[in-house]
Amino acid sequence: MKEVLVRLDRCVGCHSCEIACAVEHSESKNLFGAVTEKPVPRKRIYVEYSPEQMIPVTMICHHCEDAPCVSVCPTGALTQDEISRVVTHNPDICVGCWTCAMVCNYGMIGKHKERRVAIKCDRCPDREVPVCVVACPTRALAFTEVEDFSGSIRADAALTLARGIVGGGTP
Amino acid sequence: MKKRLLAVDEKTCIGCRACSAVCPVDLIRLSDEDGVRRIDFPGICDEDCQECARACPEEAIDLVFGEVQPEFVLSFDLVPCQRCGAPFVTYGEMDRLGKTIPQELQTDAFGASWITLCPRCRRSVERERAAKTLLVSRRGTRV
Amino acid sequence: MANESLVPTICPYCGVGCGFYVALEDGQEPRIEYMPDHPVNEGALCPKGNAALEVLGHPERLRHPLKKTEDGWAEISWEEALDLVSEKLKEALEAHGPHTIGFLGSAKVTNEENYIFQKMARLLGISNVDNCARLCHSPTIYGLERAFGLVGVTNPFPDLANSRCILVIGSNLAENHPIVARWILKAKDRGATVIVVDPRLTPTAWLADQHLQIDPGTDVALLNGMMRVILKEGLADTEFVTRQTVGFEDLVGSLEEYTPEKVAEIAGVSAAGIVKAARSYARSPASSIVYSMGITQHAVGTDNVTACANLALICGQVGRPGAGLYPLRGQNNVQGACDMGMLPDFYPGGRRIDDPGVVEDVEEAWGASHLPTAPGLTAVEMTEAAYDGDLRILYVVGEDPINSGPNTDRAREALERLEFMVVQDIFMTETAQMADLVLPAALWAEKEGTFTSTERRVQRIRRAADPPGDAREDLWIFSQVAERLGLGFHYAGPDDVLTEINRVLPSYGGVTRERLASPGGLIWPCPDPGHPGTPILHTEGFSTPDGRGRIVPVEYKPPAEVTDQEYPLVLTTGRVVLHYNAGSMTRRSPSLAGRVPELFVEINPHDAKKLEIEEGDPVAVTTARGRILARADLTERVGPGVVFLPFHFPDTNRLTTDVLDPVAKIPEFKVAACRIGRG
Amino acid sequence: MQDREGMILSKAVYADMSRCIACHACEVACEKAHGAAKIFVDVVRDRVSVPVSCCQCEKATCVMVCYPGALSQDNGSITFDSDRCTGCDLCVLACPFGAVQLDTAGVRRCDLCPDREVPACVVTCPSQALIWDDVENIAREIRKRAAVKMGRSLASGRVL
Repeated sequence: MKEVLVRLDRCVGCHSCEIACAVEHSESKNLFGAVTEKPVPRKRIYVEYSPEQMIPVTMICHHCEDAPCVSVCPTGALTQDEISRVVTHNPDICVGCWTCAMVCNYGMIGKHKERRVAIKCDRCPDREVPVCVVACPTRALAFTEVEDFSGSIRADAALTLARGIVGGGTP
Repeated sequence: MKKRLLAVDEKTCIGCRACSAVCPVDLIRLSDEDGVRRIDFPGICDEDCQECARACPEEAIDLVFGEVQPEFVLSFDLVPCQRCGAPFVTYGEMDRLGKTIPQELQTDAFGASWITLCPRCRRSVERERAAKTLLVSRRGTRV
Repeated sequence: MANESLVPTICPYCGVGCGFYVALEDGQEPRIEYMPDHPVNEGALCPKGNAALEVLGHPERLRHPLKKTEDGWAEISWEEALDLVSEKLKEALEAHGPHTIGFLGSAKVTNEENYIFQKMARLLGISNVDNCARLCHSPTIYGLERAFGLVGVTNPFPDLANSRCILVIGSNLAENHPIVARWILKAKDRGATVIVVDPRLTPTAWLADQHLQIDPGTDVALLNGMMRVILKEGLADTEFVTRQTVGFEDLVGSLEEYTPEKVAEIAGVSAAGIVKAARSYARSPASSIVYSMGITQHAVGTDNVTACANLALICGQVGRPGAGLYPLRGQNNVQGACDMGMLPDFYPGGRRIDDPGVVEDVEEAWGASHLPTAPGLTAVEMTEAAYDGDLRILYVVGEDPINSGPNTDRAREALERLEFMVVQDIFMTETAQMADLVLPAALWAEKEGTFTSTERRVQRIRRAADPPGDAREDLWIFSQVAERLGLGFHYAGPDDVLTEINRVLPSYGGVTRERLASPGGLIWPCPDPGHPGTPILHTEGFSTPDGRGRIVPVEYKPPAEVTDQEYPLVLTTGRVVLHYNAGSMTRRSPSLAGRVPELFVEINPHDAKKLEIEEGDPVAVTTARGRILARADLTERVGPGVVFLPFHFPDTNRLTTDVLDPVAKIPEFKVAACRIGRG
Repeated sequence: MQDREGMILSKAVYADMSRCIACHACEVACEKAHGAAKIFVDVVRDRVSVPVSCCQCEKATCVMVCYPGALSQDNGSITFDSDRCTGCDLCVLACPFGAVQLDTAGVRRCDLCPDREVPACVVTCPSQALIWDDVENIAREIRKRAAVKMGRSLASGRVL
């Protein structure tokens, strides 16, 4: 199963993913239309900044296995697809108790301010590749199998090591 | 000799606590014992009030003038909690809740219905589910 | 709110010293208002703090002096009661000498009251003075005195947030000092590693990155094992060791056999866990050790404390922000009671009684002569002496030795042999029941004075209510007794006493009433009125004569009582968050007692299955000293082979052993061999 | 209270379970302030403590069933008018979390301590496990903490 995975070392904090996400979830589906829309389109991906290491950190919904947000939802507004593991939210039966937001370790449950219901990543059901991944200019976001992802990290690490040897220094 | 009396429609009464809770002189008494709720209504009511009739969600109570009647009791079987088995709600109340709260809000993503659990079990279930991730991470700390 | 006044005060329960206000409103019950600008608790309070006012005006409060007669308790006048106390003291002094009298002070009354009480004793030549610190932190007194030259928490609680590694050993602070958990969590927010060493899976262990679930009584082995790892891996702070300590070479030799594998076998934890914990502690830029009665209440209590100090010393983890040693004291004024000299071997200011220079100083300060120059009996020894008939009179203030001491059946027998016992308290405790005379005292909210929290923080309490009936402040009672004994105490009130304390105790020199007005008070040493106080100790070397810390090697010794076929389980004791010590206050607070109403015993489900015990069953717990009944609580909080009893209910200490630590004379409350059967 | 965009914030008392130490201080503080506790702390499998209290649901089921109109909701915030309450028990049975209680004094439900700036349970919580804020702010805080943690692992672990 393909996942959205983050290469933190590649993220430059440009916020492209956030904008693309909000536009994708707007009525007009284009940036110029989206900014004037009411309700204001909301993003479901967040670029945070970690002051400790002074780096941007892209926070995405991991669509966890046996997702805690799904299991605490008393009304079944959050459901998880058994095969793809994608967690989706049905705003019509959300009572806004915010229990899901409290159990999410990554803070990925947002609030639709006008409707006062939860809002979260749906992994772009209309697209083959989620829009945040498409929008990322530095390939910090990848839509890939976990194994392939690790492989790409290994390859990069090997390259760095090799450069160190060729350059005569330690990596 | 005509007196003011309570006329209660047994068919519409759901056995909730409203009338007994609002009666200013405690003439209507309610008890839950052995899985049965008993509501004791008085034979006469001389009080100049309409509280019970006004409070009744089903408008099952009327205050009428009539011949003195003996006290009477309405009994309701209580529904047991699906988890702990403790009786906690009358079938009438359950019915009213089921109709008032939209059907789709009554079950979670796995089809379990919180409405059939007693309040204490609802808290326990919610706790267990909320604690899940932390339980896993704390298991790993022991060496 | 109209006509509301807020009286700032300090919580009367544990030693953390949280501040809050007593809100007084016309025609209303006094209630608690939070104090967000207090530096330690930031407004927060644990459940006991929230319920602190429930004992105020409690119907069972003692209201009149009571004398035991053949027909039961008789209410008598203060005049009569005070005359009786002084006559009995005079008689015994003349007929048998001061060594037949014991004074048991209280870690719950103010500094001023403890000061006056011990001064009265010493002026009468009595050196048998002690307080309940004996039963909780006496090993800290002897251990840290030797290691650092000064007894007390080295850093303030808010400084815990600066630690990068916190080793909590033998302390269930989340339940017993919940506010300390606040600061540990703040450290965790900043990336600190938390290691908890405890035989039980306590709420404190929930906060741990690493929980070492050791077998009760194996702390020295574990700490030695950690030190060996640190030395072998070159993680010791050699620069600090050479500059600031003595005794390092002896330690190196003594650790050789404490290999991780051997320690793992002794303590019942993994060798890898020991190595990991040692590395975390030694490598972090600032590490703290937090310990409590799990370390001290052992026959090797002083060794345990010394091992903790050794670990801190070899890693140089003391005397800096975020690096310190926190012995968490259990009672609101236990630090103060010890500072004031309510100990058999120390004069006020932690100065040894057998040092002729000290005695001279005190004699000069008090204008007295012939003060005791030799240590008297400790609390548990006083009970022993009473048993043997050597102690005739006991004056007990705010203590319940029958419930809080070990092996209480024997203690009860001992106290019965006393000629005369006077108990001064707020409730009719089990001990008071046995007294000849009971004096009703005012509690903390009904008087003025100062408490010294475990941080060495001196804070003021203020009067917010009147004592019930004839109950009076302890200070007034002591002064009246002293007056009758011709000691000439003419103190107008607590402020007068504090002025004398400022003069007599060097470290309290600048702790004046005026300076204690703001929340947070002052942290001693504070030698003069211009001194800001000393939140962090040992920044410029230690308080020993040569300024160097003492590293003293200690060897692991198994607990005094080991399991056998008759008593196959290890019994350990401790507290629960909703109760406090012997429970005379919390068992009378409805909102606390309602949540934990009765004695329970924690048993591992694995053991319970073998014993065919089910949740909630009444079971009998038996040790060589007695048999009690408790409700079974099947839980994984205790490991297999270990059972736990809280000591807030009268029965628990009927089971504990009275084997003492040879130095500190603390009983081994934390380990006993027991068996469990159906009740 | 409103946020920058003029949206009404819905503050409620939320719990960070990872900080809760099962001390019951919130229960006792609530009991002292209201006569009976409206927050319930209990331990799950000896390892995690979870406080349960009213979530102030945005579309609350307790309000749906309250026929005399004692409970009402406007823009998310719930108000309770005890004069209208009949004590029928239906709101207790309608709460998915079992956070509403009924006793002799009437319905017991968190009123967020209207006389105080911050609810008593939140002020008193020793371990700062209870939070009084809008969910958006809390989620942001959780994200920030998680980001720092991820940053730490990146800084410590990788050759990249």
